[in-house]
Amino acid sequence: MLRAEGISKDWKEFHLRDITLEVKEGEHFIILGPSGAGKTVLLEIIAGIIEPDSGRVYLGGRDVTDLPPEKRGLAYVPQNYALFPNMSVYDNIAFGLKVRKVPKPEIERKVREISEVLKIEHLLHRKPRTLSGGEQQRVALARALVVEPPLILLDEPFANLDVQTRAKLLTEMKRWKRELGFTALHVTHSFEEAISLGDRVGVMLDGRLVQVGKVRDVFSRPVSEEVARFLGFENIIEGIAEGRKLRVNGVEIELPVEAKGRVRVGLRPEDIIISTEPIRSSARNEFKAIVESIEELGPLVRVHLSLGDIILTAFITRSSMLELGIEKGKEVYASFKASALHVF
Amino acid sequence: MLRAEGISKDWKEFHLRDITLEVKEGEHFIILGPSGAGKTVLLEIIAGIIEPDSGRVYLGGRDVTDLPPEKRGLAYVPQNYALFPNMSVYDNIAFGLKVRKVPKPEIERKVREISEVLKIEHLLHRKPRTLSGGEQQRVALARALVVEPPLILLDEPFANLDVQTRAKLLTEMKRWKRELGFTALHVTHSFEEAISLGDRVGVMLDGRLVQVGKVRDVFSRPVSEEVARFLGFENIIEGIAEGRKLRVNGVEIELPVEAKGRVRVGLRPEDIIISTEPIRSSARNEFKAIVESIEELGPLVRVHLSLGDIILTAFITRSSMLELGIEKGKEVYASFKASALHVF
Amino acid sequence: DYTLYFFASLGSFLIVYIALPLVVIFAKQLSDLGMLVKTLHDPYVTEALRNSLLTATATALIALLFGVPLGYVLARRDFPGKSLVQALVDVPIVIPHSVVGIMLLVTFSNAILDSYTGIIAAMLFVSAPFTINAARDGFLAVDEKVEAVARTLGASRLRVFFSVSLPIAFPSVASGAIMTWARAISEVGAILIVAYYPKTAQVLVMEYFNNYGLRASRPISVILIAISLTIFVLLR
Amino acid sequence: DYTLYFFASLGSFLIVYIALPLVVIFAKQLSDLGMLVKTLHDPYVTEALRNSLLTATATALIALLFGVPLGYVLARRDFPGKSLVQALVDVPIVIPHSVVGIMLLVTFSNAILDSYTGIIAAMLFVSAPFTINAARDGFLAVDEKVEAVARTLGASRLRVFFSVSLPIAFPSVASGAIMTWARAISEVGAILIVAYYPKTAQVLVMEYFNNYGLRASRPISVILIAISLTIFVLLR
Repeated sequence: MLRAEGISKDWKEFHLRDITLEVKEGEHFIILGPSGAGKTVLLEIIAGIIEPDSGRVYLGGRDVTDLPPEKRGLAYVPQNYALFPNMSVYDNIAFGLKVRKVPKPEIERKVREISEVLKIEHLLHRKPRTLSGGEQQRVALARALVVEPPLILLDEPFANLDVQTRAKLLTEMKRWKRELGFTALHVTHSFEEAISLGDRVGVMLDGRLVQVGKVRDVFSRPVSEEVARFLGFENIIEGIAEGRKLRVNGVEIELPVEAKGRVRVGLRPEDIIISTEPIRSSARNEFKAIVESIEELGPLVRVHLSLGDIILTAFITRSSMLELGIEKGKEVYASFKASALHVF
Repeated sequence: MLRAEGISKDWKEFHLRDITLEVKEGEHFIILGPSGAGKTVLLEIIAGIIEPDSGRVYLGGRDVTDLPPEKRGLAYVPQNYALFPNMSVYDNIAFGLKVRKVPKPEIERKVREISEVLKIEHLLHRKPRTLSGGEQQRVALARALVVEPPLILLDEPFANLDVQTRAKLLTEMKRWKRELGFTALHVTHSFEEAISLGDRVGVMLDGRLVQVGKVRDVFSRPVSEEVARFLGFENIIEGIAEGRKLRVNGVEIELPVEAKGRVRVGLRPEDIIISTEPIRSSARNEFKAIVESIEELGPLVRVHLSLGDIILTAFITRSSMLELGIEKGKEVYASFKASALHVF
Repeated sequence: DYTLYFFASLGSFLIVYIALPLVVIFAKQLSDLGMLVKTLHDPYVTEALRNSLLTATATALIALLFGVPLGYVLARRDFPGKSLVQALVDVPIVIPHSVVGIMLLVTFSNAILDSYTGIIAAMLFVSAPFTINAARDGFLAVDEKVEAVARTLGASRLRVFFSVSLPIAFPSVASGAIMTWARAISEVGAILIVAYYPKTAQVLVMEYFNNYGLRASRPISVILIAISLTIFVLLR
Repeated sequence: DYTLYFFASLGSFLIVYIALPLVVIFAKQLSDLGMLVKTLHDPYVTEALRNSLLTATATALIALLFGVPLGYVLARRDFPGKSLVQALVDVPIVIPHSVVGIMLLVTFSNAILDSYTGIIAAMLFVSAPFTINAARDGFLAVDEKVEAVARTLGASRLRVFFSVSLPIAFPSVASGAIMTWARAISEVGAILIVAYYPKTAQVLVMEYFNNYGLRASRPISVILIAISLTIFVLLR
């Protein structure tokens, strides 16, 4: 369906580097990455809005790299939906059909049909600015889908919605996909969208596509340290392994598997338990540590601990912080199970 | 030192309601509340920048309600620091002394002194816009403290700093307090600042000061449901208690203490454990629940669960969400210890 | 707050200085309605008013035709020399009006002397910047994503311009055109040099003043003020 | 992208239309340097230039004195009728220049007729809005927290104005004053009516044109353009 080959682009602060990906007919392909990874730039290159510095875009086998957006026939739903503020919802949806010179009764029929599927029949006479975020998103999707594009490009389609609307639209999106059977390339920073919608996922970091695969595969087997970090292994510890022991600057850590030589292990901050008294338990790695700094993230607190030369990041809840009286300089115990370690 | 009596004010979207508080000589008093609670408006009323609709402000026993700011002699450090962009750091700090017609050599001496304490001697010739956030904060404090005010008003002094700078300045603030011995009224939304700096804390919600006391007392004994919610008890369940059982719409919850009649209990989202299989354990309340919606908060995920008519909010980490495959509509088990319940 | 009151009283001098002449001229004319009626029946006056309205309108239309595309290009594209072009657009505001007339005559000589073309040439030079700048600001405020989406839906850039960009920027473009119209009809100095004939109302005011004195020129002034203020209120 | 090229070629008409007369008048004068030198020694011309520069400068100073406090009040206070005041400030832009002269004469009659006062009165009416609006925008951009902090440190509002607000807003106020100066020296229509004498350079351009033709008025024009463009470049 879509094939992008070796796309590179420097654009403002974004730098895409040699991106190659393929989206198959009927697939929902998710590009997952933090904001600033260059996801939107990639979508706009595929849509034809931005020209790549190098690389080719193929659509159904045809090289479309040099075609302007209006000749590609892809549908694009940007993050802010970009509805036409000067037109009614009906005219927004009908726009692509009018441009294609579809006869009027046919336009009328198609707009009605898609509006029924997306449940926006009652909004057709309204102006976009009077719509809620969720309604705008539905209209933007209708406008894109009504022209029956071979591929629809979705840029963070759920990012501007409140929790309830988001949850509802995520579920409905699955139904629409069944009913309308479109192919989608969907970029997002949300793990939730990747899990609920993605057939395959590509992890994009710093302008490079670093891992592509089935959603669960990617999450359980990150190919590199940076993917692991992105997926939540904030602590990467490097040391010399010998059997089930890892030695790091005099500290000895128990590993879940046998290893030998220089290895790196990943550890999620939420798998570290902080206590003021040592917890005696044979199954745990336990170390004395000093609180270096504290960072409040809403209900969660990120605590940076120093174990000699090793700096560990741990999450605790704000209430635990209060109860344990954790503040900068305090001595605490940090413990984690050997099984929480991920050896690369 | 400072007494505010029955302050009320409607100002833009903020509504202060009958606020009474007292700050004692040498005390560091923290007003803790979410953004939008009206904390800044209260500070500006005390500083004399905004007039209250009703209520009086006393400073050292003298009624200053009708005095303009320049006659009150308080020092104010707003959240953005508000350094004078047209003056050097030296002139910024010297401003209050020049206005007071302090002789030049005396000004010079005092500016040097305070700059030494705050470690900004090397910045004195610089313009404010060339300073980092942490440096700006120090200059703003120096400018306020150099006039030796009876009381210094601090508005979210650490909110615009990065984690490292913040941690460093928090520690230094304690030293400055010891060396300079000032009295401070400090508003913030940060629990961390309240714990590390506050002698006493007042919780401000929706324009009202709802609880005042020593920091640890307030955190461990919230006086009302709304304070409890603010302090992290997101789940408040109402039911009929009988001994150690609480009955809520047919669901039976085990309580940590005996109670009778209609009671409400609070439960922190992080104390709810979600699992896909039941965890057999006599010490826990365990219920089947349906996932209603999911809200990603960075590394943490807030999950809304329905247990029949009861909606519970639970926190799990993003990695647990991935591992358990939690998505909207999934059936899971929610469990929590009786001891995690706080009976009001 | 004494400082603010002091400032307000200083500032009110200018407010009064602007408002007073407006009030006085209307008030004096009210006590001399006969002259106003007479003036409205003076064929010289009606002819001159017609000339003023026609030339100002023609100027605004020409400014729209060329200024709107220019504003669009300035809003959408970076090119070498862009800042020079931007500066050039604002130059007419600072050049003395009589000098504008001389410049135009030196450049176009008899092609514009004493003709409608000349009046419009003078008006266009001093007033086109309003349309260009307003159009540019209007197009800058149009979300480029909206244009991009319209193109992915199959519309060419020209079609997107007419069906999306221009309708969205319309209020800004329209207010720029009205300002151009108002600035055009307010011009005297350049027109005096380039085209004393055909007579425009703003030049006729001066001629009546020179030939018949203040009382004769006042009614035409009142009519022109009324027209200008109506346009101004429309604009707000 | 053909549409943009098409738009650019349409738009370049206006750019050329503004740039061409500037280039042509300088080019023609270069081939007639003798006349330029002669003009610079013409006592009428130097006297008129002196008058123009002096009156425009006086106008800018008066506009500063009254316009800056007004701008501050408009930026800091809400009061009933504020929007009317704001509108009034912009009215002079839309009134025909000859009509401005008539209005001022009707209101102040002999007090301003044919005097320096009259020139300044006409200039002030048409150019004060630039200072007022620029000062208002400048003060709006001054963080009120900064003023509030200065007051808590013991400074009165007046002292805060002079030691904090005005220095911060200075670039904006200064550019407003320069625009006022440029607009003042560009005025012709109103001055022709209110004060033909004492002769200003922009009026002299017109007189030389009427009496001696284009060649005689061109050198003064070139000098005035040079002054205006210098000011304009300073402003950017």
